Amino acid sequence: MNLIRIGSKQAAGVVIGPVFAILAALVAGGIILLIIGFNPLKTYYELFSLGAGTYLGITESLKRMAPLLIMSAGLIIVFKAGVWNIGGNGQFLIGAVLAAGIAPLIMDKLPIFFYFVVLGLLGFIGGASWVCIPAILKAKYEINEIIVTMMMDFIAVNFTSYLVRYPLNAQPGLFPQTAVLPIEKRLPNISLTEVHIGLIVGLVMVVLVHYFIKRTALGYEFRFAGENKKAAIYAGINIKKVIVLAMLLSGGFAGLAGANDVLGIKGSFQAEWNPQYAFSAIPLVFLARFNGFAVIPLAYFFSFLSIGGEFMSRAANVPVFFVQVAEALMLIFFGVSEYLKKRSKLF
Amino acid sequence: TKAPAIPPHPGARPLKVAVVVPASSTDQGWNQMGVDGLRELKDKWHLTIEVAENQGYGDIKPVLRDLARKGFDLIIAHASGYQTVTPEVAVERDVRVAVVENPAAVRPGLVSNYEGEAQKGAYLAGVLAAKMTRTNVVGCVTSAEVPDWNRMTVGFMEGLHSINPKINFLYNVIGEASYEDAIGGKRNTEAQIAAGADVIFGMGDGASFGIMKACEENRAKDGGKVWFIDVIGDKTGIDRKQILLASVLWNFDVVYEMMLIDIYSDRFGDDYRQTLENGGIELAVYKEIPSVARAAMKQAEEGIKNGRIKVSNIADTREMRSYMRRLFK
Amino acid sequence: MTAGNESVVEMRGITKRFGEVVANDHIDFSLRRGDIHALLGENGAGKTTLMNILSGLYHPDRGEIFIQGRKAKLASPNDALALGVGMVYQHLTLVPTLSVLENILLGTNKKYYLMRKYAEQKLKEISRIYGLEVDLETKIWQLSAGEQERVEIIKLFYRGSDVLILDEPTSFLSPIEIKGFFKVLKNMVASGKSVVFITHKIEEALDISSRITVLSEGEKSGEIDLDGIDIKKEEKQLKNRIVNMMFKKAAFGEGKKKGPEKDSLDAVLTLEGVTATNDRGLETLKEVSFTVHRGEVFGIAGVDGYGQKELAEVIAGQRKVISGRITLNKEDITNMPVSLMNERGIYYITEDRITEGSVANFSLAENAIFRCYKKKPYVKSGIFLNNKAIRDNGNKLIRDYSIKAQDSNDLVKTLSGGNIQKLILARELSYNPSVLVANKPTHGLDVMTTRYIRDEIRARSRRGVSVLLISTDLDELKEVSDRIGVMYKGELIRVVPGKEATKEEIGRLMLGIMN
Amino acid sequence: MNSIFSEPFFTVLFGGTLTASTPIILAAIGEDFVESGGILNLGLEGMMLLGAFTAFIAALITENVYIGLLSGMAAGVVLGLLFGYLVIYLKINQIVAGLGIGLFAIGITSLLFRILFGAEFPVIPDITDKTAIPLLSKIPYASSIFNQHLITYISWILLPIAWWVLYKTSFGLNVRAVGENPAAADVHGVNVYRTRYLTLLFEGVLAGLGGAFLSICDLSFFVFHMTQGRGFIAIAVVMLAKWNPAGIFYGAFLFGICHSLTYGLQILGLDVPREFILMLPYVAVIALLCILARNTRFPAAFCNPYERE
Ligand SMILES: Nc1ncnc2c1ncn2[C@@H]1O[C@H](COP(=O)(O)OP(=O)(O)OP(=O)(O)O)[C@@H](O)[C@H]1O
Ligand SMILES: Nc1ncnc2c1ncn2[C@@H]1O[C@H](COP(=O)(O)OP(=O)(O)OP(=O)(O)O)[C@@H](O)[C@H]1O
Ligand SMILES: [Mg+2]
Ligand SMILES: [Mg+2]
Repeated sequence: MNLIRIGSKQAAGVVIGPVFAILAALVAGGIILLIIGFNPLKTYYELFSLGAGTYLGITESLKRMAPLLIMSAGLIIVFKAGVWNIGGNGQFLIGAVLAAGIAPLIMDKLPIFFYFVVLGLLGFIGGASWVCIPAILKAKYEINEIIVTMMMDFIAVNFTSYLVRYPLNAQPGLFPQTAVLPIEKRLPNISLTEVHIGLIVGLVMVVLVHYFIKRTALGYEFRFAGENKKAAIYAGINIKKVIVLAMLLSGGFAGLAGANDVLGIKGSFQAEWNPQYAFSAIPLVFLARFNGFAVIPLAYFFSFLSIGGEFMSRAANVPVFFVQVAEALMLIFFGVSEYLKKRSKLF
Repeated sequence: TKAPAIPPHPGARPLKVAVVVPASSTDQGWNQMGVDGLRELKDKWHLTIEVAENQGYGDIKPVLRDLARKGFDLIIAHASGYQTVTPEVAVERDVRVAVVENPAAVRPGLVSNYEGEAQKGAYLAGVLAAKMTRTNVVGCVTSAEVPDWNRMTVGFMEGLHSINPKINFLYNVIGEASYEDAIGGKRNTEAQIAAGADVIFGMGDGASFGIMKACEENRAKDGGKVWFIDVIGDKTGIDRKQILLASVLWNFDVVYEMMLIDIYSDRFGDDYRQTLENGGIELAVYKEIPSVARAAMKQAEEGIKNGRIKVSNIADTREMRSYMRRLFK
Repeated sequence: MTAGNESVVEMRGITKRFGEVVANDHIDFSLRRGDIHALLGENGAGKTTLMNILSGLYHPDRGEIFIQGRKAKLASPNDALALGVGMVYQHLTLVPTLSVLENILLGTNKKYYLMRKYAEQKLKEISRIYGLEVDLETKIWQLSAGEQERVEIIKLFYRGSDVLILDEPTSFLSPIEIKGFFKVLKNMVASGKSVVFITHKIEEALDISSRITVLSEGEKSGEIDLDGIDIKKEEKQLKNRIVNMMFKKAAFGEGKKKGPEKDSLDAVLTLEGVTATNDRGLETLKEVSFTVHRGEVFGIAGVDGYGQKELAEVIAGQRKVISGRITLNKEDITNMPVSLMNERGIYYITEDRITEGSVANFSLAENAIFRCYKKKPYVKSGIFLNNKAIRDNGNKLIRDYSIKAQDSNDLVKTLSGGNIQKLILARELSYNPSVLVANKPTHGLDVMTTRYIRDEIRARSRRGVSVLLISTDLDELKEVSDRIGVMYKGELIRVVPGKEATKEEIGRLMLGIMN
Repeated sequence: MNSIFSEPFFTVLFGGTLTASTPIILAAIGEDFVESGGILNLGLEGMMLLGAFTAFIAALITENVYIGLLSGMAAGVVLGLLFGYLVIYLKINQIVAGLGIGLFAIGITSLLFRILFGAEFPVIPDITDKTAIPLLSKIPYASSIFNQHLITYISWILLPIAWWVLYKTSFGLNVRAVGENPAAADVHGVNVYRTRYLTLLFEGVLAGLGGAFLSICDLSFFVFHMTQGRGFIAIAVVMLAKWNPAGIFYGAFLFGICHSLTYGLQILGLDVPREFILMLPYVAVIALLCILARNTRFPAAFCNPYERE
């Protein structure tokens, strides 16, 4: 109980600032809209009413949160340990393709619960396996993990493309993809909602990781190594172990997010599918200052923007590109609010 | 050859139709043609139209559900990548949808399929290319290996082969999903031209502009022009070097209109074809060509129409690749 | 002494707060031309803060600064440098990846391109005049702390500042070097420069300065003008006066009870022909052999950079041994990882408190569980940290060692240099080592804490702890050690009994003079 | 098929490699300075893209390549200074700001392009030409090396200059010091903020030029997000080069040559799934890192904003 209070108190501190950020970004976006000849009020009305004021908007945003939360959980670990895994997109794809490729083979053989657990684990293993090379190169030879994970991303795109075009191609002639899982072999919805249980997995993961980092001896090791490697060595911490473990965990979480999307959303792995959640999750984790609780509302907001923004662009007839501009402005003003918070202790 | 007038249907309200496309609706290619096809029908059918563009190949279910929520009578999911997800939403929300190239998904009243016999148009393009090449090297540059593109590649190869089995056929893929990679398109095309190609068959939305640019900038080995054969759209407006030889046009209004008619007559849920016969597919030739070429094309077109010439319909990459190896050793 | 009356620096009413801590409280400070002005005070008294303000690094909350009689607005160190005020900071400010020459050129090169030739020439001159040698092409990270200190000082000479501020410059220098360094300082003031000299060694202050200012708890507690005072005669009085000024408020935690006298001469730690390389890959430790017995303090003397650090590191498991053998109670512990060394009771106090000894962004409490976070009571059921126990432990160390901090949640980066050093000592001693390797444990500590630590080391040794004590302070070595080994260029050239050896004899040995 | 193994084919592969590596070299030189100064600019891609867009608009209006190039550089500078303001003055997390700037550039260029041109597809009349260097461009196999756009030659000349500036001048020393230990640089009188702003300004010029090269030299039109990840490749190249401008050429060239191989091998009819061919550049970089870049140290202050107190 006490733990939760502390976590949520910190989270509140981190979340109040964004109110400013949202307003500022809306104003800046509004100016752009005016310049290019659109009515900002109408645009924003549509954004909020459709994105947050309709059942559909809320439901879809909640679903979109799941991969962001799961991926963020891994990123909190790896960034805290001072390692830069920016190849989450590739690890996501590998986890997804592994789950999607194996699911049809086992779906009739396992009880549904174990089927999901096995596929989740496979996703995790897939993502983790994709990070093995960068992790070993980093731990053994201090080879820069930023480039290696980035390169592994490109390789993952091509590798998964190969898999679904050749060995895993379920129906030659259709768009290259793995076998489409029947609806009943996908993640069930949380009762009374249309949101699949991936959301709960995401929430649990990010909270667990929060306490893992803050409250466990291993978490202390990770933070220690991330803050000051030399001191960690001095204190007898096995840095290589920390690097490899942190990277494997983060890759695993990215892969789990992939399995989640296959089982919860897509039902299969398609060529050319690359949602690049890592590019949202990375700034999100920084904005949340690695606080698992703060990640949750931020992830919701990001999801709301991408879902509501798309709905809005059609309703208000604003080119959909404006959504990207708005997302960028949000990111930037979230950053600015961090600055103001430090400066004025306003929040 | 356009479709019949609106069937009389008193009291029927104007329909609401939406189209969902993966990239920008102004790409002068697949996406734009898919949207333009609907726009062409707007006035005639008093349609209410909505365009959802730039949807990528991610999760399009939220958009489909939003359109269903808004009460659209028909949602056209205009990308082969949407062909299995969209029917799921059709069932879930009880909304009419149309998908591309997935005839198995057809469900009366709910899901229609449409596809172009583009391989036949591409066959004619292949015949034209074989007749126009001076170097006997013909190139094909594509931005991805997806069913549409694969079909056209196969048709094009067969067309080439029918005229000259000894022709050198070059085939390049720009990259994974590099529909918009204009520079990649340019580089690949330049390399093909350097390898001797003087006719380039280019498939690739935004990337086509790069392919076209390479044809404009470079001379063939004999010092003459490099011809560019485009697909889906019509780029004559930007053809300032006069290298755009022809285009395999896809007129989607043809199939869209069939769907509208069927909605009115409660027969929606069918497999619709764009064919040479109904004008859904045509090879538009923009330049003066020698009469031998014209004759060969005419002969091929007739042959296709009367069934004497069979054009293979191959959508799968692996199959297409092995066929390519067999055809041009 | 050529102390004039004209003051080159006047600081009036300087006040500086960090959150709730008042680091400087209405301090007046003046420096006369040609003076060496010593600044003394206990750890955390506010010396560094005051001088950081003078060097333009910090901005005072209140107060005025006059330089050469003119009111100065110091927005950055650059402004102060432009007015002729240069500083060597307590925690050295060199760029580790750059060479010595590049570090010297940094900020001093006036042309667009780097004037290497010119600088080399000028530096040769400086080395000749002041007797400070250093290889210009070596990278900073390859140098020992003492050598780095030298680079900073050379740089200050190179720049030619009129006012030099030196924040504890002697803590890494050996007595011989200090002597030379003082000669240099005297030369400088003779040529009209002025120096502020921060130190914890009252003897040094009396030896060289013409004025002394003492700070305590952020306030100025006194100023002594030494002009016209016969220091030899009044040394004892002066010392007492200064100590009283320094600690007018502070009180140090009670020293530990002395244990029984040592009983036996069992060999505990033995090195046989140990050879190791430094970070540059050079063999800086050559065939070193010795034995430390139970309850013995084995001192190591030597000019900084002659292998003492590597020696400490190989024993502590921080550095690999190339050849040779290290045994602990007859067990071979050569190249054992740090954690296993710790299990066997070997603990190590590093000389590098900032980058190795502490984590700046961790709280004091988190810094205090470096090697024991996996042990009870800091961890519950082997997994979860016990925050209460961790905090309590931090607070206990704060109390026992009089660490100047609000509480154990304070981040270490807000502590003064000496207080960080105290924290590291407190932490390593709290593990109850059976073998303690201490590299310059008292550097940067005020006199009272230094006293306490030396007593503590003696006390522990009486209770059977074996200590390897590395220091550049010969008084410390003589006072605490049972035997003193002298290192010269990586070799242990002589071992002398601690009590009998004279400082002169050790000093000669440190220069490699064997007879 | 033998006719393919001809001199022109390899020449074009080679020439194409050089052309393709030009914008990467330019952006990488800029990023080299920025990273040496302790900042990671993930918005590099956005700078290039905005440069490409602005240069395109300016060139379309004026039909003058130089005005186009200058406008591209100016746009890069504006975005560079904006990024600088965010990360240097406001001290916003650099990853967040960089991704934000990149996303902003993608969004705003697409948005404006759509608003300005709708479904039109404007093309600039030919305003650039390749410049063949006399004599050199006549050498067989090398002809295409010396028949490039002027900007390509400039990018080559910039490499040694960048090396010289970084290692032999006060500014370069300041940059390296600021990236390694800004506190030390500060107390020695180096203006940390100004130095970092300057690196970003410099990067803005080069990245903007690189982007402009894409839209008005290599092509003559603008397509949505036409940089296609080249900014990220440039960042990888800088790390591969271990922040030494001399290494940038090799890194960019390696990428270029591997990309050329991806299409060269396809034309030569290499019979493996093309996915494996397309992986080549990335696999090559990892392999090279294993050989060349062990124990790479980042500038110690990498990604850390500098604050004095
Ligand atoms: N950046 C900072 N933030 C918060 N508190 C600080 C900061 N710097 C110094 N302090 C506090 O100000 C006080 C004075 O510190 P200062 O470094 O001036 O002491 P000092 O006299 O130099 O001590 P020492 O002899 O240990 O070096 C200390 O209590 C210290 O904790
Ligand atoms: N500031 C630096 N600049 C350049 N290279 C460095 C720097 N610091 C360390 N290195 C390189 O990294 C290597 C590892 O450095 P580190 O100080 O962690 O290990 P070490 O001192 O050799 O070993 P130990 O952990 O036993 O002290 C060094 O040997 C050196 O080659
Ligand atoms: Mg101090
Ligand atoms: Mg070391």
